[in-house]
Amino acid sequence: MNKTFTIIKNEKIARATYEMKLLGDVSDITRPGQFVAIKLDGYFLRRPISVCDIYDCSGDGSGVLTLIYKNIGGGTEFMSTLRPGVELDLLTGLGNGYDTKKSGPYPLLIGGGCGVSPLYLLARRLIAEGKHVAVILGFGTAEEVFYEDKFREIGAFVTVTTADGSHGTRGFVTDALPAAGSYTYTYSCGPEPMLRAVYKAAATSGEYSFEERMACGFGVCMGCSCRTVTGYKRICKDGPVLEKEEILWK
Amino acid sequence: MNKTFTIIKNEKIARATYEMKLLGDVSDITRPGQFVAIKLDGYFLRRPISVCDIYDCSGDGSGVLTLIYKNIGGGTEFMSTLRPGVELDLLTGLGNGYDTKKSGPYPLLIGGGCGVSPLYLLARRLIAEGKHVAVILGFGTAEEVFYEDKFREIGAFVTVTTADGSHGTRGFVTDALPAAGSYTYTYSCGPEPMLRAVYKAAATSGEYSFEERMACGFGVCMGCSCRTVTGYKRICKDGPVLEKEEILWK
Amino acid sequence: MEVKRNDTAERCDTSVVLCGIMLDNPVIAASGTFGYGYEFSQIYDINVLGTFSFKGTTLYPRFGNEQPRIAECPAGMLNAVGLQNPGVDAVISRELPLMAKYFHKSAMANVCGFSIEEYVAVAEKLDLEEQVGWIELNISCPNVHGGGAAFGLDPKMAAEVTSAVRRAVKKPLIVKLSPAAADIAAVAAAVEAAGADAVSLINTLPGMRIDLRRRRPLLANEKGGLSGPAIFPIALRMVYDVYKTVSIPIIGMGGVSTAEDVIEMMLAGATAVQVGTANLVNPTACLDIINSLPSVMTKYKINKLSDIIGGAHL
Amino acid sequence: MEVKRNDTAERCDTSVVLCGIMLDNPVIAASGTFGYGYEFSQIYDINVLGTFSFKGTTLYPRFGNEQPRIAECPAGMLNAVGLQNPGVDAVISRELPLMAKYFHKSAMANVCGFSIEEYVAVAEKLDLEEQVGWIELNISCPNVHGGGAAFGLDPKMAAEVTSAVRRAVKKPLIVKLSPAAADIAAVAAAVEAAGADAVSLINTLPGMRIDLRRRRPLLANEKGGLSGPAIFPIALRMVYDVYKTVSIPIIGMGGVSTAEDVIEMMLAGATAVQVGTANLVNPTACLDIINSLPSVMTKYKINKLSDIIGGAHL
Ligand SMILES: Cc1cc2nc3c(=O)[nH]c(=O)nc-3n(C[C@H](O)[C@H](O)[C@H](O)COP(=O)(O)OP(=O)(O)OC[C@H]3O[C@@H](n4cnc5c(N)ncnc54)[C@H](O)[C@@H]3O)c2cc1C
Ligand SMILES: Cc1cc2nc3c(=O)[nH]c(=O)nc-3n(C[C@H](O)[C@H](O)[C@H](O)COP(=O)(O)OP(=O)(O)OC[C@H]3O[C@@H](n4cnc5c(N)ncnc54)[C@H](O)[C@@H]3O)c2cc1C
Ligand SMILES: Cc1cc2nc3c(=O)[nH]c(=O)nc-3n(C[C@H](O)[C@H](O)[C@H](O)COP(=O)(O)O)c2cc1C
Ligand SMILES: Cc1cc2nc3c(=O)[nH]c(=O)nc-3n(C[C@H](O)[C@H](O)[C@H](O)COP(=O)(O)O)c2cc1C
Ligand code: FES
Ligand code: FES
Repeated sequence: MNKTFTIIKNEKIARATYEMKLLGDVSDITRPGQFVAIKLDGYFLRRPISVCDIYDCSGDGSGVLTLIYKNIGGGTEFMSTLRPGVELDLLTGLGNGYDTKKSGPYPLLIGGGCGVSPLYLLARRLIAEGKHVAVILGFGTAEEVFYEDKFREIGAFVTVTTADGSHGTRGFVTDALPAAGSYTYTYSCGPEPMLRAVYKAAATSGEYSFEERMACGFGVCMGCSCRTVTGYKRICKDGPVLEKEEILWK
Repeated sequence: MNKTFTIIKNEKIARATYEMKLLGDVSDITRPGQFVAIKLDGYFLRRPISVCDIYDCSGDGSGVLTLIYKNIGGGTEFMSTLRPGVELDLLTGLGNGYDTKKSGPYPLLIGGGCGVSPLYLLARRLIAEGKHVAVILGFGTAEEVFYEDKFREIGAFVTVTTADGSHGTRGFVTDALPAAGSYTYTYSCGPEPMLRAVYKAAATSGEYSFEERMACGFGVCMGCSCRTVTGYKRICKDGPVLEKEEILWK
Repeated sequence: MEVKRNDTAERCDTSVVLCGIMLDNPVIAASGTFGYGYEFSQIYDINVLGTFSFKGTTLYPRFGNEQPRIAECPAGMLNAVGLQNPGVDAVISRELPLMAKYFHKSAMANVCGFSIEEYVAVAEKLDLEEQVGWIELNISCPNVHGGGAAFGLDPKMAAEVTSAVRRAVKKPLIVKLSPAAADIAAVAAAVEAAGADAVSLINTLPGMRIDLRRRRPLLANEKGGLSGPAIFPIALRMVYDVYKTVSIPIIGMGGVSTAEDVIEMMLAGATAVQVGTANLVNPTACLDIINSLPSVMTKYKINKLSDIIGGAHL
Repeated sequence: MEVKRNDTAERCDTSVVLCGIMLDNPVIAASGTFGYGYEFSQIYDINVLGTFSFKGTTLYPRFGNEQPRIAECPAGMLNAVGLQNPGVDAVISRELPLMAKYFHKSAMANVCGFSIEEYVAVAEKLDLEEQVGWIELNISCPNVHGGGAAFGLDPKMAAEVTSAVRRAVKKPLIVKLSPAAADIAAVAAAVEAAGADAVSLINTLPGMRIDLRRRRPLLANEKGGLSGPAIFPIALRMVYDVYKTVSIPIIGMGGVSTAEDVIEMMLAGATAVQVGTANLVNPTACLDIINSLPSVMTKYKINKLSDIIGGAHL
């Protein structure tokens, strides 16, 4: 799982938001919702970032990995300065990821901020499986919106919300729920307050992706453990995706 | 003195020995025998390296700085991997340097290993002042020899010694002293055992360049202080060059 | 004799003997950073290790502290995991049988407790397990009956828990010392006198970070334990001091990340070395260290690693 | 009141008051890393500093330890300079008049000694100097009359030297604590009771490196003091603990290198902050920190820096 990737693209796509494409061995990435952990020069701990998309270039596992990250601190700021050609050391294929089998025919995907990122590969996979995918993408303001068109291109039914109403529906993702039509399952990723709101508002069962500060990222240090209905779970290994029924809010 | 330089060349010129050329503001470097202190990513303390040569490109201080360094540990090994275009943060113009005014008409320059490096700019300056310069360059074996021809090209009278006799005179630099003819002053740089031997064997007064482990490199931490006949001296600020008469061997 | 030693010495002998058990090499994965070895065994064959110390075990299951438990630091990290573990019975019934499938050497059982009775109870149970080669007593835990100060801070309390466990177990007993002690060498001497077969050091150093946005301690537990390369010079100094004080073997740890660090620790006085945090940021850290030991030994002209133990002392 | 404060508050007020003296900002260059300011004054105008603490002064001139005195560490360094200084009389006759030419604020006099008498003698002399604003008592020095242990390790010894100096000087007395104490907060409380006007912490942590080639301790003095970012989480934790214990101001230090670090230290409880090792690797470290304070304050919504002192405590 310890792999060297080469940056092929690293560009700003929205306010403080960057899309990075890397070339390397993506064979360990088996499910949407998994993440990678990036070693950055000068930073001790690896940075966990969700897989936004993978594109398999050959039969041998080598492919393009797409990440979307928000510049929120030293490490992500440093990432945003890296140029194509730079090599990065990644742990790949981390976490359980979403289970597309549970979706039913009409899955609803709800993402907020960078939490939109892992929903892209999830939507692609669900659509490939013949599901009718609706997505609600929530942002603070118009300048933060990304991937709206990309979700449309693959055939998802897209609603965008912004808190200030500068683009799409004004309000939070849950404000777009009534207009989302009926759905068979909910997949969600985003900041914890959003997850809580979705948890309350969503009509169906579903899967929710969580974040915790991590040391190892592969399940050995217990740094990321959270309580759930079914006992403790390591967010990095048994998560980041939890089923709605097992969530125990802090 | 805190300056950004860009590497324009970094190549192996002898066994474990590299020549690095950098472009930047060399205006603080006023004397041969001074040194720079290089910040390297991942290494906490700066690495002190002697100025081998400077070439002023314009009237505004910008020029080419030549360094020669031996790969002896993590920092120098990392340096040897850096490619042209990489920027380095240097403190420049550190140390007192050699005083060419004291040389008399026939200075003798004696260097061992990397200690040969600062003698190059010294020789150039002395020759420019009309002095007749003889140099003795000591190495372990033929594969370690560097700059022999470069000293000849500028008009120095060159003797090379190797400990194993694989090139030039067999033995140590002091074994070449008898054949060096008469000289008016001695300038020396090299490992401490060599400096001691030269100190004993040299017929004249002279200047000797020392090394100590340094923290600041500019005289504020007292990390590099040594006892001398005239009181303590900070090797980084009051040195690295000491006059023969003030040296107190440990 | 001299000649005979040179004749029979293998080139690069990395083996060391720890309390009567031979280790192929001195590299031991540290408790709390290696789980029960399972995740690592999917990355490399963990039988290359000297051995490993599994996660600290308490009498009852513990969830540990609330989130966040991890904070980044320059050249290191803080953890406030709070000894999360399933409790000794689940370790014995579930983890050890699983471990036996992929690790075929004796493992080290890291034992924690909040009273002398708890230490004894946990150690007694683990002492009977075949996979357990050594008992490693983590005396950095607070003594709830002794005012809440950690056992490891005070030579007397450290000696008490050591001799109680000593009486209860047959296997070699290693006592793991806390660097927060005023005089770690005094604690080492006390546990040696109380019957410890070896000491391991250091556990993490108490540290803290503050979240500038929330203006509150970053960790839910406020403070955490500092580990990683940042503490290496402190750990090395303590190993050096303890070596001058005790004659039982020392297991050195604290920031060890390279084969050079292993050699530096051994020169300071360590018979074996534990590697903790390095495993977290580089999953193959132990493997990489073990693989590079021979070439680094050659570089520093070491034929037999056990020859250099304490070599930096005059 | 609230309204009035908001009205008059300047945007980004960096000033703090330290024992009755107002500092333009809380950034103080630390003793031993700034000489007498001379070298730095050739790089930038050092009057931008809150102030600086000059090199530790003893009664008689000291050469200090043999070479080598410096060793590199991950995110830090060891020094074993050994208090090299020209002695108090030369400091007064030579260094202070020179200093007055380029530094126009009150400076902090770092005072060292190997007996209570020496501390008193040095402090008494420096107390009379106009350029000296504060006396900073470095109690990490070994007490040669008290068995060689450092004064700062023991609350009683620390209190003794503090009250002796307190009686001898008029200027504000800052006692600089050693992190090697078993309980630094207890030492802080003891020196507060003995009359200290402030405490500064932390001094360096005892550490060591071994030279793999020579197989000997790298430093001539065997051990040295660890400083730099590596010790920041430890220093921060100690400042936090001491803030809970004393009510005199705290000067926080240990690895501070950025404006963010300054704010973190202040949230932990520091009224001002010292910057040491950062000056050595980046000669403009203090200047850079001071220049970036306003923008970092804005980022974290701080108008008046002194408002956040101890802000991380509930
Ligand atoms: C499973 C998972 C997937 C993620 N996917 C994405 C993604 O696709 N895009 C994206 O922009 N962000 C994602 N994050 C959050 C991302 O990891 C943090 O924003 C990033 O680590 C911040 O690093 P920094 O150095 O910029 O910030 P700093 O605050 O300086 O980081 C300091 C430390 O805190 C940790 N940290 C800070 N914020 C978080 C956080 N929210 N979650 C976990 N650790 C944190 C850092 O990793 C580091 O160890 C994900 C987090 C997790 C756990
Ligand atoms: C004034 C001066 C001029 C120098 N000029 C040259 C030169 O022109 N070419 C050259 O090859 N070398 C020169 N050196 C030596 C050079 O500084 C060291 O070889 C280099 O710092 C080693 O770094 P490292 O990380 O490779 O080795 P490591 O041993 O890993 O370094 C560890 C620490 O020790 C210090 N250190 C190790 N060896 C020395 C040494 N001999 N002197 C001072 N500090 C040391 C390093 O700077 C670092 O802080 C000079 C040293 C001084 C003091
Ligand atoms: C996440 C984490 C969990 C730890 N858990 C334990 C533990 O359960 N028992 C124990 O004795 N030490 C524990 N430690 C301490 C390590 O075993 C080791 O003593 C310390 O981290 C110093 O070594 P290092 O710098 O190589 O990590 C833990 C350390 C970390 C980082
Ligand atoms: C080279 C050096 C010399 C020092 N000399 C002194 C001194 O004379 N007196 C003193 O109280 N502290 C001295 N210190 C300690 C520093 O003032 C400071 O307490 C310590 O280094 C931690 O801060 P830092 O990590 O910012 O350097 C010295 C530190 C260094 C690195
Ligand atoms: S981060 Fe280590 S177990 Fe999850
Ligand atoms: S290295 Fe700091 S005074 Fe010379």
